This record gives sequence, structure tokens and C-alpha cells, in this order.
Amino acid sequence: MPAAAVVAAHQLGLTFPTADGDVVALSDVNLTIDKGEFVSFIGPSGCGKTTFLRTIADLERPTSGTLTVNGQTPEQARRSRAYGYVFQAPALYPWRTIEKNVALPLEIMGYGREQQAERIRRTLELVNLTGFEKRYPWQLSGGMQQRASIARALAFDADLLLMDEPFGALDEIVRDHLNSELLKLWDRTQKTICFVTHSIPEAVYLSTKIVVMSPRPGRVTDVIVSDLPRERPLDIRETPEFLAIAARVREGLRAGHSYEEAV
Amino acid sequence: MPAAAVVAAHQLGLTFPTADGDVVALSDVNLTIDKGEFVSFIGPSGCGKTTFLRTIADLERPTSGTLTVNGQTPEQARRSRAYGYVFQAPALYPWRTIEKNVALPLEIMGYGREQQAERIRRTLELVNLTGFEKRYPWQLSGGMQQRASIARALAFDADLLLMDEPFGALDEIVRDHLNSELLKLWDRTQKTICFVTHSIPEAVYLSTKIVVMSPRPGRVTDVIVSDLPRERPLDIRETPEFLAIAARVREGLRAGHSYEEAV
Amino acid sequence: MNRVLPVLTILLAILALWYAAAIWMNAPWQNQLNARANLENVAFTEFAQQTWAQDKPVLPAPHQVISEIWNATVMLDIGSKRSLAYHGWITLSATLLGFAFGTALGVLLAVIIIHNDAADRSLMPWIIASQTIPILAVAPMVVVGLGAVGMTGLVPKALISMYLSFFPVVVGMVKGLRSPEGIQLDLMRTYDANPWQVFSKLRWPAAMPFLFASMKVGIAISLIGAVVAELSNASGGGLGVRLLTGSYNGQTIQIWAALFIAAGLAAVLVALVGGAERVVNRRMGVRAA
Amino acid sequence: QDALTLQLKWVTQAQFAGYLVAEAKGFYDEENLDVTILPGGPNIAPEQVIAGGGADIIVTWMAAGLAARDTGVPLVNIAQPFKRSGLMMICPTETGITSPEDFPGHTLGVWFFGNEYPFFAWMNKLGIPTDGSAEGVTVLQQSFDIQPMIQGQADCISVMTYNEYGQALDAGYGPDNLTIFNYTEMGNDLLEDGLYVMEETLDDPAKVDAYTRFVRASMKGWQYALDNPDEAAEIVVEADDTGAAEYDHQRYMVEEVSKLVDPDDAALNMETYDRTVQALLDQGIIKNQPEGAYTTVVTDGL
Amino acid sequence: MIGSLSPLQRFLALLAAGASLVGLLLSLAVGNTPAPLLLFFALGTLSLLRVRVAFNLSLDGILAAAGAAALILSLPAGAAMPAHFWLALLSAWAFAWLFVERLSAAIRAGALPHSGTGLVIPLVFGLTLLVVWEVVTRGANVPPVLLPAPSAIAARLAAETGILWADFVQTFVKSVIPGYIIGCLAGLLVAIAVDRSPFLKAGVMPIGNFMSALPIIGIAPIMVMWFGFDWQSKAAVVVAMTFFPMLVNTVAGLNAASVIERDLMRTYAASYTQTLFKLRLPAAAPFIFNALKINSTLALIGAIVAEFFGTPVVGMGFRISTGVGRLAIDLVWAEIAVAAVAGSAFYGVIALIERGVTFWHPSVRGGRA
Ligand SMILES: Nc1ncnc2c1ncn2[C@@H]1O[C@H](COP(=O)(O)OP(=O)(O)OP(=O)(O)O)[C@@H](O)[C@H]1O
Ligand SMILES: Nc1ncnc2c1ncn2[C@@H]1O[C@H](COP(=O)(O)OP(=O)(O)OP(=O)(O)O)[C@@H](O)[C@H]1O
Ligand SMILES: Cc1ncc(C[n+]2csc(CCO)c2C)c(N)n1
Ligand SMILES: [Mg+2]
Ligand SMILES: [Mg+2]
Repeated sequence: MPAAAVVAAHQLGLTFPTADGDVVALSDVNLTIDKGEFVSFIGPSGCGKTTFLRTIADLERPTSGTLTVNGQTPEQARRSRAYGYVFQAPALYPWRTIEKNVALPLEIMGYGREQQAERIRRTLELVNLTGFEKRYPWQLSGGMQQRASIARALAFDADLLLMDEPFGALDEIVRDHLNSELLKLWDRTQKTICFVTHSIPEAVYLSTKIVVMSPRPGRVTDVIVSDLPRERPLDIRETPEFLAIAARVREGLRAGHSYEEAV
Repeated sequence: MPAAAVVAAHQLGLTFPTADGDVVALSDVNLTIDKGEFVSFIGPSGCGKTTFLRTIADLERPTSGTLTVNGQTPEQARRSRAYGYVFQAPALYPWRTIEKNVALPLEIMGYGREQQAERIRRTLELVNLTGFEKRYPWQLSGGMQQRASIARALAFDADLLLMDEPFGALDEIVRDHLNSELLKLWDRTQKTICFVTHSIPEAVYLSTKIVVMSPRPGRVTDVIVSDLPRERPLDIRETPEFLAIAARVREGLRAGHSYEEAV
Repeated sequence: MNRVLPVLTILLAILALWYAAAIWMNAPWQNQLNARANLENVAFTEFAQQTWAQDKPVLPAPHQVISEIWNATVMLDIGSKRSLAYHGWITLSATLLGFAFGTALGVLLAVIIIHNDAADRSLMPWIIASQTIPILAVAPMVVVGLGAVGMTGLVPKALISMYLSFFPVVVGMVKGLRSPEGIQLDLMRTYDANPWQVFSKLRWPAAMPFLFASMKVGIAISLIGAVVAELSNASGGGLGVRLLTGSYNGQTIQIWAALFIAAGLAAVLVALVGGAERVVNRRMGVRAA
Repeated sequence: QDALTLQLKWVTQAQFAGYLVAEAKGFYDEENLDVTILPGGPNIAPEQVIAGGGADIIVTWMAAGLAARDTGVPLVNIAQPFKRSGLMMICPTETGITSPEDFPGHTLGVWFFGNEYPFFAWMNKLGIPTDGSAEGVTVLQQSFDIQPMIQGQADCISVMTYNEYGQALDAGYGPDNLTIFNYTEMGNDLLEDGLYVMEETLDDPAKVDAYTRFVRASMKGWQYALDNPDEAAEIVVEADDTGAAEYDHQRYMVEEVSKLVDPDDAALNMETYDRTVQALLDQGIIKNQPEGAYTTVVTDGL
Repeated sequence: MIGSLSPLQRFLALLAAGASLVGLLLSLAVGNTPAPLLLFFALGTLSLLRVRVAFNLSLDGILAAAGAAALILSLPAGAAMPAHFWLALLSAWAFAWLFVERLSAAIRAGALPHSGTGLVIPLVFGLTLLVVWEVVTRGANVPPVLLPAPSAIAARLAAETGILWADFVQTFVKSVIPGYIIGCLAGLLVAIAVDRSPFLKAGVMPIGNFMSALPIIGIAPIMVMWFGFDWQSKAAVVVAMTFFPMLVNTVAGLNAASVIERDLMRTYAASYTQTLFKLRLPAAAPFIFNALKINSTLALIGAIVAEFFGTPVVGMGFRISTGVGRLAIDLVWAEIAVAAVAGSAFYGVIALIERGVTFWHPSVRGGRA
């Protein structure tokens, strides 16, 4: 394993015990993510995408196998503030205004007053929430809340970004915009990004690597390495190379899906 | 206005007072939705889609203009249980299992024990959650929670369905599946459906009418009546008619968007 | 206006009931008195007035209590030992001091409990057991014991108030500090926030509703504690002492007057906590229900 | 000046007029004493206070004092200003009780908290069980007022001549509608308010001297109080921190207390002492014949 | 190895061993230290070895127990303890705390089963308190009429079971239980009524706050006046005491349902009762249980205090007040012990029910922080 492996999972497994039996959320997951990669996770609802991200973030403890983050244990990585996390739900604190919510990680990590103000301004502008600084979360629409939570994760400089369906509640145009902003950011800063999405075009457009997962038990069924250039104008999405990759992802997704049989 | 108008809005406006000034969430909205229509609402985040649905549902009170539902006031309509509502967030009760959450409206509306069991079984199967009846909400993935909340709204027979981004957190395959199931249901039962989505293909695929909204203040910028046949196989999405409508929607969306200027 | 009217209505209803009850409860004694004085066939209105004007009634009529309060506060010099204002102030200061101690102790214990497993498991059962100790039995011993080490006056009373009022605060705050949702805590974990940050930025704000609910109960109990303590320490005065001596002398009107002052104090204190709660809510952007 | 703390058995009232007057009139100062008078109350056991070091001298009833001595608090009586008991039991005539034979089947109110011994000694002498059986009486722990009689919750209640009896008189009761059992008249009286100190302090001549001066000044106070009842009542009202003492009531109390106190003689009457001890032994309230429970060194030195 | 301990545990380990070491040295210097104590000091000093080898946590438990036993065996009769004995107390206490710390750490890490061992911790803590109490009262010669030693209290407890049981029935069974049920129920119902009608809410809440503070001590004589001297008046006091906490908490709890949860009910045009039973009461359950728990202890205090104002000659409050008057302080504490056990059991039962009913609340679901 090269020194550059940011995430390395080996035979990773995770089981939740519940009142009516165990749920195998992850089983035998083997995956290496190198520095600077943009990895998308795609798979049916309930297949373990969130669980995998949470395990990387040291929010869940694997029940088998090994996992290292930056060559360390997930806990060490978390303690060194190696990553920023965008949860699937916005998880804004209701007693803080939007700007205070974005300020939260900055306060915790000890940024100075002015730096805080500057970063809040910049990230809120990035997600197009300028003007909503003083609002409370319940005064925002669903998509705006989600954008605020993205701003919160981007406000500080983590080398690894874990994003769980960050753009799920956004319209196509904002989504396109944020997609290209995210790509620019990634290109500029050489961050490593793990990105959960349900949109195949989004996954293909953004990623250097696409991980297809399937449920019950959650496992990785396909890893597709994209050979699209790093420079990606939006209209790359109509090129045959793009469509070919998209087709392969769709294929993998369909194969791992329980639906076709079930319904 | 014909007797068949299920929703009729005339110069509808709604302003939220907040600490730092009023927010005009809806202004001068004029719209008529007839019985049996499938209307999609599309528009940038924060443009007032949720607010409009909530106003129809009598969860917000218009500050100007008039709105009737089934020819009645929204309150009368709500009292006669005219609609089922799928919220943007799942809003499951944490002390109830999934099956009990779906049972909730049935209990309230006085369905018999057996009917309840039957409907729970059917709708949970529809959203592919069979086997998760006894789980609590916090034991489900985000997409599963959303599906549970869809099941809850479909479990009883409302003639009007208000659905706020119901499929936002679902993968393409489940989404396609639920799309066609929803169309079947609509076709079979002649329900009227108001549907918020961010996906242009989804809006075009499902709707008889697409309402494009734009923000600040939230208003209707375009209403596109689709002439696609009622019978819609999934591959209709590649036909030129379909793509033409999609292009028009995208156009409207882009026009109403504040992004292009802002960024 | 729409705040005053309901209160007035309920108040009038209570007053009417009260006057009726006063007739009913004072009647036996009045009958005895009248029999002794050979009064027969007293008209009902006159009889009612008699029952509302007894010296030591079972249930004093509202106006008797109010005039006693009036006489014992406004009409007397504030420094007089007969002034209820004077005694009320003594009780109030013990209450406030005890409440401040009690809230601080309660919060402190709750903080320890949620951060330390061993403390949670070992302290909680004993904190609960501590509250089952009948305080009035211990109060004199506390007063005697503290007196032996030279602590007299306000402090022993405040300690007993504290003893009673810290409990609702611990129970409520343990619950409140544990009320953040898993995902809210996870967010803090991702920032590797230290325990103090998790506390000050998440647990504490999330516990606010619980804190205020507990403090409302706590301050009322704190007043009860001060009054109870005064029963063990007849020197120094206070509303509790007035209640006690009133009861020794069968001065029901005096008891009720002291009781009402105490209740009034508590109501004001609870209202103050409620006011603080509203201010905090506003600053925390709580959505009006 | 020698500092002494006196713990009263009850709240500030004319029952303790002698001490309050001595303090107010400066009699203690004259004896070069700095006396602090602590009021008591329903939950304060003076025996406990003195054992804990909170007082040097206490006023208490002999039964309670000896009982405490029996449980290991070595209290010693140094003076006994109260010669007679003020305790009575009163029963409204409509209860039909005219003599102790009528008691069985009735409910009697009794003060506890160390005040119950005379009653139980009396019942013991009469041979009436106090267990609530048909042949016996039902005992009720009486609040420290006359409400249980007025409310009809008890058929007979305990009163002190100088306090609750006055309340009963005020309430329209009197000898014509009450049956009165006076413990002293029945010869059942146990010694009441005496002065007690801890035994080991008597080994210290300086302490004994201070006690002697204290008793001397106190007796002077009693004398003054009985001679000037109006002023004594005023002094009591003034001394009451709680503001509850009423002049008329305290004036009545001084009058009644004067019938029980002998201001000329502080010494313990051995005949009553022996009877008190015997009654306590008979009931098993104390297990052993007390030794050294009183001393005459103080009264001898007056 | 000591390195595997947390900083707090390390501190306690060093404190325990250090106190033993100093005690040992002092004993050797002074001489005439009883053998058990000497042995404990030696063992405690030996525990310094843990810097080299790992100690099983049960060793700490054993050391603590040994210290307690040695101290109690060595207590001089009727005289104050020599100064260096106190070091043994310090050391034994530090061992006990260390034991508890390590035990709960082990339970948390899953190394020990949760149930069963969980009970050991409060017990050890309680025993520690008792030992400290015993040693302090006897060692410092505290007058028994101020504070008796636990052994004396236990002896009384054993000797007077008949009386204690009768008192328990009178106070707990007859006064507390009915009063608690009526008071809590009334508080709940009034809270619901108040919540239903804004008019009532505006009218009742200020007056409710006012009544709330009627100090029980004041109402106790009145209740005795009204309801007689037997248990009825005590139950009435309990009703009055438990009512307000329930009212306040329930009113707060009924507002705990979130806006979107209520909106859902509105969309069903659910009736008031349906919303109440299916949403607002479940959401209020954590608050209601809060009140039930606070009340379980208040009720007992209220009943006992009320007995000071006239009672038949039975009851826990009666026994306590006459006990103080008779200087039977050990009996008073025996009665207090009964009250504490009964009250804790009462509380425990309610806490158990709470766990069952509000399993979904983050404060329960998330377990311990
Ligand atoms: N309770 C409220 N108080 C104040 N402002 C509000 C409130 N609810 C919504 N708004 C504002 O109203 C506007 C419209 O919100 P709405 O939720 O209807 O948007 P939406 O179209 O559903 O957006 P999204 O796609 O992000 O869900 C937003 O600007 C939002 O900030
Ligand atoms: N706390 C938990 N207890 C029990 N089961 C759980 C828990 N969390 C997740 N699961 C289960 O683990 C499985 C994987 O869940 P996960 O949230 O990782 O799915 P996902 O891929 O993120 O799905 P989605 O796209 O719907 O968000 C699901 O079956 C879910 O029910
Ligand atoms: C030493 C002493 N012991 C008991 C009493 C009893 N007693 C006498 S009057 C009274 C009621 C209030 O005055 C009570 C309880 C007392 N006075 N003095
Ligand atoms: Mg997920
Ligand atoms: Mg919305």
C-alpha cells in the first residue's frame, strides 16, 4: 500500500445488533482511496454508503477487518481533524443562526475572529446563501439548510471531505453550479473527496473513481476508474466516453439491486 | 373556474415576518389545478415550493389573495381529510416502529384492525421496506426513512396528494420504480397530485402540468402543459417530445434563477 | 387585556368558592358560639357575615387575609418584627441564596454525571436516596450541627433550601444534557471537539428547556426549604416562624397571611424564571409554538 | 465577662420570663455574665443542643432530662425554679368525661417530643392501656394548640395552665363547660422547667461559679417579673424576634406562671424529685435509678 | 501497568498507595498500631508495585475492603482515633474509588457484563459512605445524640422491625401512595385542560404558580384541621405537593412536539384527543416522567413532615419527631433509612418504567454520554 493511501479498507465488516436480529450493514469491503482522488459512492438505499462514510469518520466502529485513514486508525485521524463531514441530514443547531452554524467548527478549531468572518462570508457566498446569515435554520427551506451544512464543512481546511448526498435537495442549476465549484476546489486544493450520490451523471461527472455498492449485506460490487480528464467542462456530459462510464455504473447498480426480482 | 378545480390560487401572497425584515415567500401566484392532474413544481431552492404546498394544506395562512381547495377553504379541505402530505423531511415519530408510523393515519381515520394490517403490508411492499416493519426510525438509512414517510401518505385514500421532494434521497433505480408505481396509482385512482422535485426528467416524465417557480419573491414564472400521453413507459424519456419539454423547463428554470448573475 | 381577563375570571371563581367554603367550614363553631350566646334563628346573610368575621376561623375569609396582609405590611414599619415584609425579606434572602447554591450544585453534579460513568452509576442512586431523607427531621440537626461550628443565621437555612432545590435541577439537567440527537453529537466528534466545547456549544444550549423547567420547580421548592428551615430555628424570624407561631396560637388568619405572602413570593420568583426563559428563548431563536 | 448560652425549651414566651427579664434588666451583666438566650421550638431538643456543644445551660423538663441522661447525655439539674406543674388535660363536658374512669374508648391529645412522659406516667398509674383498644384510650399526637378540641378530633387535649388554657378561655371554654384534670392537683406532676448542665463542666470551679451567678441573676429576674408583671410581659414581647408574641397573652402567662415558680428558692424539692424518678422507673422510661442527676452545689452557693 | 490507567485512576492509585506508605512509616515510628491496620498499610504500600505489573481491578476492591475491615477492627472504644489512622481511611477510600472507576470503565468497554455488575458500583459507593461514616463518628467520638454510627442504627433497625413496619404502612402505604396517585393525576389532567384552552392557560398558570409555593408546612396544619389527624390529611398534603411539579412539567412537555410533527397531525385533521394521545403525550413522556421522579421523593417528604402536625401515635414522621424529643437518635436514623430505601425503590420503579416507555428519547436511546 503506497504511503499516499488516504483510506484503506481491508475485509471491512460492520454489523448492527437490533432487537429483531443483526443487520449486516457492511461486509468484506476492500477499498483503497489515494490522496487527491474524488471517489463517488453509489448504490441502492440502505446499502451501507452512510455507514461506510461514518466508519471512515470514526463514528461507527468496524466489527471486523481493518481500516486506516491517512495510515492511522480512524480515531487518530479524527483527532487530528483530518476530514470535514457533510451529513445526509443538515444537522444544523437550531439555536444558532446560519452564520453561527458555519462558525461552529471555526470556533472549535480556534480560528481568529476575523478569519472566521472572512471564511463565513466566502463559504456562504459559495453556496449562495449571502443575505441569510442572521436567519435561524427553521426559517430556511430544505435546500437552503442543506447548503448551509455544506458551507459549514467547507469553512475549515480539511484534506479529506466526506459528503453524504450533499446535493440531494438542490435543483439542477444550483447543483450544476456547486458541482463545478466543488471540482474547482478539488482541483485547486488537491483534497481527497468521498462523495455519496444517487445521481449517476453527477457521480461520473465528478469522480476519478466510482464505487458501486449493493445491499443486504452491504458490499462493494464494482469499482470503476474514470479516465475522463481532470478538466471537465459541464458539456463533457454529452461525450460518448462519459455516457459509456455512466452506462457501466447503471449496469452495476442494476445488477446489485434487489428490486428487479422483488417487484 | 370549473367545478372540477381542486386547487385554485388567485393573486396568492405569503410573507414571513422575521427579526431582520419580511421574507416574501410567495407573491401573486395564480394557478388552477384540475381534478386528476399531475402537477410538478420545480424551481430553485428557497423559491417557495414548500410554502405553496403548505398553504394548500392549511399549514400556512396566505397573507394576501385567495386560495380554494376542492372549492372550499384550505381549512375546510383539511378537516375533510382531502389530502395526503409527504413532507420534505421524513417526520417519523421516534417512539413508533415503521409499521406503527404507517398505521398512524389509519388509526386516526378509524380504519379497522385488519384493514390497517393489509394496507401497511401493501404500502411497505410498494416502497420496498418489507422486513423492516418492526424497526425504529433511527435504525433506518435516510432513504429508507423517506420511503417510510411515502408509505405513510399512501396508506390512506386521499384524493389529493401533496408530495414535497419525496424521491430526493433515492437512487435512480428505486426512483424509476417508484415513479412508474406512482404513475400507475395516479392513473388507476384518478388522484390529483402536486409534486415538488428538482429533477427535470422526473417532472416531465410524471406531469400533465409543470409549474416553474422563481425566488425572491417566490412566484410562478412558467406553467408548461405537457401533451405526452397518459400511458408513459420509462423509455419515453428519450423521445424528442420529452426532450423538448425538458428543454423548455430548463429554460424557465435558468431564466428565473438568480445564479447566473450572482456568480 | 386578554391576559388579565382570564386571570380575573379564574380569580373570581376561586373567591366565590372560597367565601362559600368559609361559611360551610366555620359554621359549626359559629353555631356553638351562637348557641352559647343564646342567639337563635340567625338570618343566613347575618350568619354568613358572622362566619366571615371570626377571630380564629377554620377558614378565614379572603378579605380577612387580605386586610391582615395589608396591616402587616403596608401599615407597619418595614423594620418591625411584626411586619410580614420584614419576615418575607428574611425568607426571600435564604431562598435566593439556597436556590443559587442549589442550581449551581445541581448543574455541577449533572455535568459530572454525564461525563463520568462511575459518577453516574454511583452518584445517581444516592442523590435520589438523599431526597428521601425527611428534611424536617434533619433540619434541626443540621441547624444544631452548623450552630456548633459557628454557622448561624442565613447560611443554615440556605443550605436546607439548596438541599431541596438541587435535586430537580440534577434530574432535569442530566436529561437535558443528554438530549442532543446522535447526529448533533456526531458532528462534534467529526470536529474532534473537546468535552468542554461539546458541553458549551451543544449540550448546554440543548439543555436549556430542561434547565428552565427544573429551575421553576427548584425555586418553588427552595422557598419551601427556607420555610422548613425556619421552623427549626425560631430565632431570626422569617415566614416559617410566622406560620409556626401562628399555628401555636391558633391564629389562622396570621397563618394564611404568611402563607399568601410566601406563595406570592414564589409566584413572583417562578415568574422571574419564566421571564428569564423567554429572554433566553428569544436569544436562541426558538420558534414560537 | 463569662459567656453563657441558655437554650430554652420553647419559643420566646413568658414561660421563660425570669431569664428574659434578667437579660433585659441587666441582672446578668451585674453578675459579670454575657448570656445568649436561644429560643427553642417544636423540633429543637435542648438535650441534643447541649450534647452537641450548642449551649451551656438548658431549660427542660425533668422527665426529658433524666431520659436523656439514661441514653448517655450526662445532664445534671442545677436549679429548679418551677416547683409545680402547669400541665392539665381538659375535656369539654359534652364528651361526658367527668373522671378518669370515663377515659376508656376516648381519644386523648398528647404532646410528644419529650412532653409525653407525665401523661404516660398518669395512665400507667391508672392502669389504662394506651394502645387504642376498647378498654384503653386512643392517643393522638396533638399539635401545639387547642384545635383538636375545637375540631372535635380529640375528646380531651393537653394544655398548659399558662398558655393553651388561656386560648381555650378565649375561645369561650371555661370551668363550666370543661372537665379539668390538673396534674399537680392529682399529685401526678413531674417536675417541669429546670436548669441543666453537662456533668463534666461541674468539675470546673470557674464554671460552677458562673452557673451560680447565672442562677442568682435568673432568680432575681423571676422575682422582678412576678413583681412587675406588666413590664415583664412587655419585655417578653420585645424579646421575641418573630413578632408573634402578643402582649395580652404574655400578660396572662406571667400571671399563671407566677403560680408555679418560687422566686425565693431555686433548689430542687427532693420529694417531687423522688416521685418523678419513681414514675419514670415504673414506666420503664429510664432503666436505672439515676445517680448524680442533680447537684446542690449551685443552689447552696447562692 | 500503570500506563493503562486514566489520569484520574493513576492519581487515585498513587494517592491510595502513598497514604498507606505514610501511614506505615508513622505506625512504625509511633508503635502500638493494631496488627490488622499495620497489615493493611503494608499491603497498600505494596500496591506501588503496579508501576511494574498490571493489577487486576478486583485487587483494588480487595484492598479497599481490607482497609475498611482493618479500620473498623482497630477503632478504639470510647476515645478518639490516633491521627495516623485517618491515613488508612484516606487510603481505603481511594482504593474504593479506584475500584469503582476501573469497574465502570470495564463495563463501558464491554469487558464485563452490563447487568449485575452495574449494581455493584452504587453498592460499593454506598458501602464506602457507610464505612466513612462509621469511622468518622466513632473515630472522632461524635456524640451519638448528634449523629449515631451506622452500626448503632443497624442494631436499632434490627431490633425495632415491628414498629418500623407499622410506621411504614401508615406513612407510605396509606398516605404517600394515594396522595401521589391523586396529585400526579390531577396535575396531569389540569395540565391537559390548561393546554387545551388558552383562556384557562392564561388564567390558571399564574394562579397555579402562586398555589404551588404554598409551603407544605403551612398547609399541613390546615389539612389536619380539614381532614383529621389520620392519614387522610397526610395524603392531602402529598396531593398538594406533587401537583405543581406535574403541572409545570406536563405543560412544558406538551409543547415538546416539533412543528413538523404537529403539522403531520394537522394534515390528518386529527381530532384534539388523537393528537394528544398519539403525538403530544408520547412527546411529553420524558417531561412527565421527570415530574413523576421528582414527585416520588417529594411525596415521602411531604407525608413525613405533615405528621409533625398531629397524627395517631404511629407513622414515620411521628416516630422521627418523638425520637428526636426522646434522644432516640438511632431510632430516628433507622426510620430515615427506611424512608430512604422505600423512596429509592419507589424512584427506581418509576425510572424502570421510564426506560421502557421513553426508550426512543435520545437521552435513553443514546445510553450514557
Ligand atoms: N417559517 C419561516 N420563517 C421565515 N422564513 C421562512 C419560513 N419558512 C420559509 N421561509 C422562507 O421562505 C422562502 C421559501 O421557502 P420554501 O421552504 O417554500 O422553499 P422551497 O422552494 O421549498 O425550497 P427548497 O427547494 O430548498 O426546499 C425561503 O426564503 C425561506 O427562507
Ligand atoms: N443504528 C442502526 N441500527 C440498526 N440498523 C442500522 C443503524 N444504522 C443503519 N442501519 C441499517 O444499516 C443499513 C445500511 O444503512 P445506511 O444508512 O448505511 O444506508 P445508505 O446506503 O446510506 O442508504 P441511503 O441511501 O438510504 O441513505 C440499513 O439496512 C439500515 O437499516
Ligand atoms: C420545658 C417545656 N416543655 C414542654 C413544654 C410544653 N409546652 C408548654 S406550652 C406549650 C405549647 C406552646 O406554648 C408546650 C408544648 C413547655 N412549655 N416547656
Ligand atoms: Mg445514507
Ligand atoms: Mg422545500
